[in-house]
Amino acid sequence: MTLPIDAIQDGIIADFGIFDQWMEKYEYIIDLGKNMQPLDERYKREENLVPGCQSRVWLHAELVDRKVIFTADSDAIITKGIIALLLQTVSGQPPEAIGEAELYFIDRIGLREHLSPNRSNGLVNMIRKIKSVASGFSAAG
Amino acid sequence: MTLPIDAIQDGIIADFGIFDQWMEKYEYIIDLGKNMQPLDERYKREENLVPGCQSRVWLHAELVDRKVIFTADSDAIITKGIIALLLQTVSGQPPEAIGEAELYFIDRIGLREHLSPNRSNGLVNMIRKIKSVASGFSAAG
Amino acid sequence: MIGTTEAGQKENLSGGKPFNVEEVRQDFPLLERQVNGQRLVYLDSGASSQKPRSVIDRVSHYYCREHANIHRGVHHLSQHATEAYEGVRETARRFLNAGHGHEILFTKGTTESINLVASSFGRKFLNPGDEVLVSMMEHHSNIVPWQMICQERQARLRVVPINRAGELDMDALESLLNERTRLVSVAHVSNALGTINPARDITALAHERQIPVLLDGAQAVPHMHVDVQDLDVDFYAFSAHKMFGPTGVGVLYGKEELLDAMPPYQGGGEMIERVTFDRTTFSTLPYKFEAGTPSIADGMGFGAAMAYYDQFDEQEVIAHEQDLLTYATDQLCELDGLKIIGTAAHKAGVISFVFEDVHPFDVGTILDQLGIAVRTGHHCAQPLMDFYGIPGTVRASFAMYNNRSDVDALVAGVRKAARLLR
Amino acid sequence: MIGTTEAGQKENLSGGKPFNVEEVRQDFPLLERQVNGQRLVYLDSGASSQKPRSVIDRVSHYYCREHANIHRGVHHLSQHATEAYEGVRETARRFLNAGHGHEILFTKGTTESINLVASSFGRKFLNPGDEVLVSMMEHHSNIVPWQMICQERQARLRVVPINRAGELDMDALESLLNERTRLVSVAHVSNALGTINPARDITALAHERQIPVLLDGAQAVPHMHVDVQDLDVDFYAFSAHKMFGPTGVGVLYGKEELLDAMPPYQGGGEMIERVTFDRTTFSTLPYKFEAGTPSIADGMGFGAAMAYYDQFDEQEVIAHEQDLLTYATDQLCELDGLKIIGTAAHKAGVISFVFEDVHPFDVGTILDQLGIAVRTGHHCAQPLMDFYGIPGTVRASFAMYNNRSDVDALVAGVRKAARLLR
Ligand SMILES: Cc1ncc(COP(=O)(O)O)c(C=O)c1O
Ligand SMILES: Cc1ncc(COP(=O)(O)O)c(C=O)c1O
Repeated sequence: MTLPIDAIQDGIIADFGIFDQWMEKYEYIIDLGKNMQPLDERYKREENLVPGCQSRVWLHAELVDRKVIFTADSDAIITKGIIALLLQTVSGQPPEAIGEAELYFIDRIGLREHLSPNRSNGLVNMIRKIKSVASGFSAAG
Repeated sequence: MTLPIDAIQDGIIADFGIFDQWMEKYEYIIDLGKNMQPLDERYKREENLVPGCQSRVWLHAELVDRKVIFTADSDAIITKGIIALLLQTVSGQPPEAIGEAELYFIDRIGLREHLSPNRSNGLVNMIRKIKSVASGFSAAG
Repeated sequence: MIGTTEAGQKENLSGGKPFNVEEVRQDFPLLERQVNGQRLVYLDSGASSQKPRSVIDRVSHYYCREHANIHRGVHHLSQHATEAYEGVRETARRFLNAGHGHEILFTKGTTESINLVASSFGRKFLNPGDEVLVSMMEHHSNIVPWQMICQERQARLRVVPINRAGELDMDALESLLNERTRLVSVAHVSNALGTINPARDITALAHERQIPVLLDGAQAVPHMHVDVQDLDVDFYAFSAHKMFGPTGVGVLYGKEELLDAMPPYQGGGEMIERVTFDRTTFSTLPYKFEAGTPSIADGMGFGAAMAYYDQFDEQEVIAHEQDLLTYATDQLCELDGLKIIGTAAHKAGVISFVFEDVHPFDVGTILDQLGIAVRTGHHCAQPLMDFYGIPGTVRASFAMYNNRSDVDALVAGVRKAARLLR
Repeated sequence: MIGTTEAGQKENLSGGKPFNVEEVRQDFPLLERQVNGQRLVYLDSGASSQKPRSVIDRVSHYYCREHANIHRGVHHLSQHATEAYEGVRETARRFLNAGHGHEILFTKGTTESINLVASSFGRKFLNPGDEVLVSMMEHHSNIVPWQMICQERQARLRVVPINRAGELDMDALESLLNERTRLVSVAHVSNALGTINPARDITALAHERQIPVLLDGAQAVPHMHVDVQDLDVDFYAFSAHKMFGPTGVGVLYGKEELLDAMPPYQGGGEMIERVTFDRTTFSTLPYKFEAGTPSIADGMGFGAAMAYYDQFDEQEVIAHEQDLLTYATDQLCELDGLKIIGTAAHKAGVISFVFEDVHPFDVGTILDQLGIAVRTGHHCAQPLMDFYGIPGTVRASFAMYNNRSDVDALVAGVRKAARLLR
């Protein structure tokens, strides 16, 4: 059974609470990135690319048992680590829950700068894409 | 016999020395404008128009006895008064003298603002035209 | 941050701070100046307004503490500057009550905004024989771009006539609208006459025929509340420098579907998605139309200017300006030989006048000696001057910081000038 | 005043004030900042430089004491502002050693300068089958405008190749010049590589065939003495904000005879001689190309920026920057897995590098946490990145206010980033 999105977010926030130095935080994110399951090469397609990222980011989604299973990859390791956190939160959730979720944890764990409208950073577009994929699934289902 | 240009300029500067208020100065200039001989209508031709003035300014020149005789007009009375001063200085002078003259009196009598590169003001173009007419005559003669 | 930049209805922006002109004057450092040994009486805000200290300080603070190039940098300064700059876009969206933030394009000013539409809309939608409609009272910035594109596209520029009071002939406007008309582009408020044109009637008439409308709002935005959704206007152009903001920045509002259909205007560093020598794809709105490093600091100051304007109860500001206009008009009318040019029923910000047998330039020169700054000449509206058969006017233009003593000085100055010049 | 704006030879502008980097740093308020709790190490001047206090103060002072719209007002403030603004044009003329003041056009920046030439020169001189030559190392601002106009005019954009060091292939350039070539447009200094291109050789080759040359000087002007007459270049474009001046203003230098032959670019309030609905005639240079109210305040700050730059002995500034470049290059080269992109024999201002198996974005993120501002990504030069087969680089760019401790911090930071990321 998957926890609700907000419970997962709160868990992540608690995890990050133990870091009092940015270095430790980034080391952790980098580790998450390194340990993330690689995305199957056949999903690294044009239409899975998230636009506007400085690094390339692919996001693939499937609906299994009314849950959205996300897999993703990036050629930048920090981006990949943050994506890992994102997928922890939303992958395996019902599309409606994803559509409604407010992803506050990113700000709260001190990664607010990654949400800047600065287009060099694709996290905002990543979240948009997650939401739009989810709403596509809920409309279809 | 006409005085040299600089002597005339110095005379004008001395004349203006007696005004200690801008009002008196402008009254005098306005009077000069009002009393200026009107330009013969047939000289109010397109090619005699000085470009770039907010008021219209016509300048007509003839070479008589190796002297340049200028006549001019404007529909703005202050412009006309200043032109009257200008013509006192250069009209009746040999073209070479006009070409070489530095017309410092305008600045010295406190009309510097009329020489601003602000294009609403045609005095700069007026002086250019006087110079170019004179150099045309000296090249020809 | 992921800001919600969508809004259905106009939010109430007017801060409701009571308007007090003497307090307002304290905010504008330049008004303390002397000119030619006299107290400055600044009546040339139609050409460009003065700036409150909050705007000036915002620009300095930006350079002292926050400057970096925006949009592509991953470092802190760049991210912060980007957020602040995009925040100004959101402020402008609220200021105009636009539906989306990406319908707000930053330009150099009104002139560039209109050129952008003329060039981009024109190349896409104007074909030989098509027509663009402007009016007799337009500023050159709303004439020449259309002449240039109409010549290039073999289209025709048609002109809505006005009456002697300086009001659009709305019947003529309606009859000029036809199946070849591709765009109507008129001033919201005339810079030379002060006429407030009936914007909503114009968009209604044009939209009945599916014709888009551009409003040149350069002289409207400093004096009234503008709601682009309420006006249902397709394009709206204005300059920050006429509404207490910095020079070098302005806005083009455009409806999303039109902007999306238009090709980019300038090419360069901000407006692309992907560049190869074979094929280049462009960014989405608003970036598609924002090539190159923008006027970042001016943008910050512009944000402060909108905030400054919005703190007051708008009705009080309008009432104050209307009072000045009436007060000045009543007194000027009494002067012998003076004639007001522009006597429309609805006016804002501007009084233009001529004097029998006296050139406007002469009046302006004498007023300047008295420390009174007015504009003289054709006000970049030569066709309008030709219509009235005059070389130009003397124009006094007002902003919220003018008071009745400014008007008194003007009237006394004009009287003195008349005595000297006639 | 009637200024003499003509000049036969370059005047000596270098003020000869001895250059001392620690003193210079005091002039830049932003350099005192902390970022993420660390001393700011600003190595992103290639994107935009910081501003000395004299520039910031000039802008504020202008708004507090001098602001008015320019060029058509008869009143004191307007006259004074006009003189000051035209004075900046004269400063820019001297700065570039242009022959005439009216060969200096004020624009919004490099991007607009290049768009102006592409649009105006292009519509006049480009015909189907004609060619424009750019290089493989161009910034998008010197690619996209040409793609757009070439498409419109059915002309062809051709590309001068470069070698792996990032140097122009001059033989190829020569062989690409032919009787269909109408213009050569290349960077004076590359923003992504730092390469200084042999400008004089390029103009010589092109001029043998009567082909004009545009140099994109955005990255050159902050680092070296530019003399347009000596280079014999036909157009020169740059932005004030990269050379210590405000955002929102830049220059297009153009030779008089070319500018005279070109049609106007934007239409509007400043650039006309006479407007009627039948026929409009345009102003003379430079006004023909300056429609609308310009960025007056930015212009004033730009004047102060040129004055700031010119006070130093230029050779000392160049020597200082070259020292930083060498010092940084030598140390970075020693880092395991690091590869410098751009190893031309002549370089200025920029070091770009990549790391084996590490994305530039990751390096930039870690450096930012350390207070070090660099730029990462494609630097608006995607074709160049494609040439090297990389997604982007990490770019450290220098200005005169950087010192050896900035380089030390960079090297230490990169070392730390590599350790974290690999
Ligand atoms: C009605 C109107 N339109 C356009 C403009 C041009 O504005 P800007 O010079 O700021 O581009 C002005 C400014 O004088 C104006 O009053
Ligand atoms: C070589 C080069 N050309 C053009 C530009 C564009 O300059 P701006 O964004 O100031 O218009 C830049 C700035 O990044 C540049 O480095």
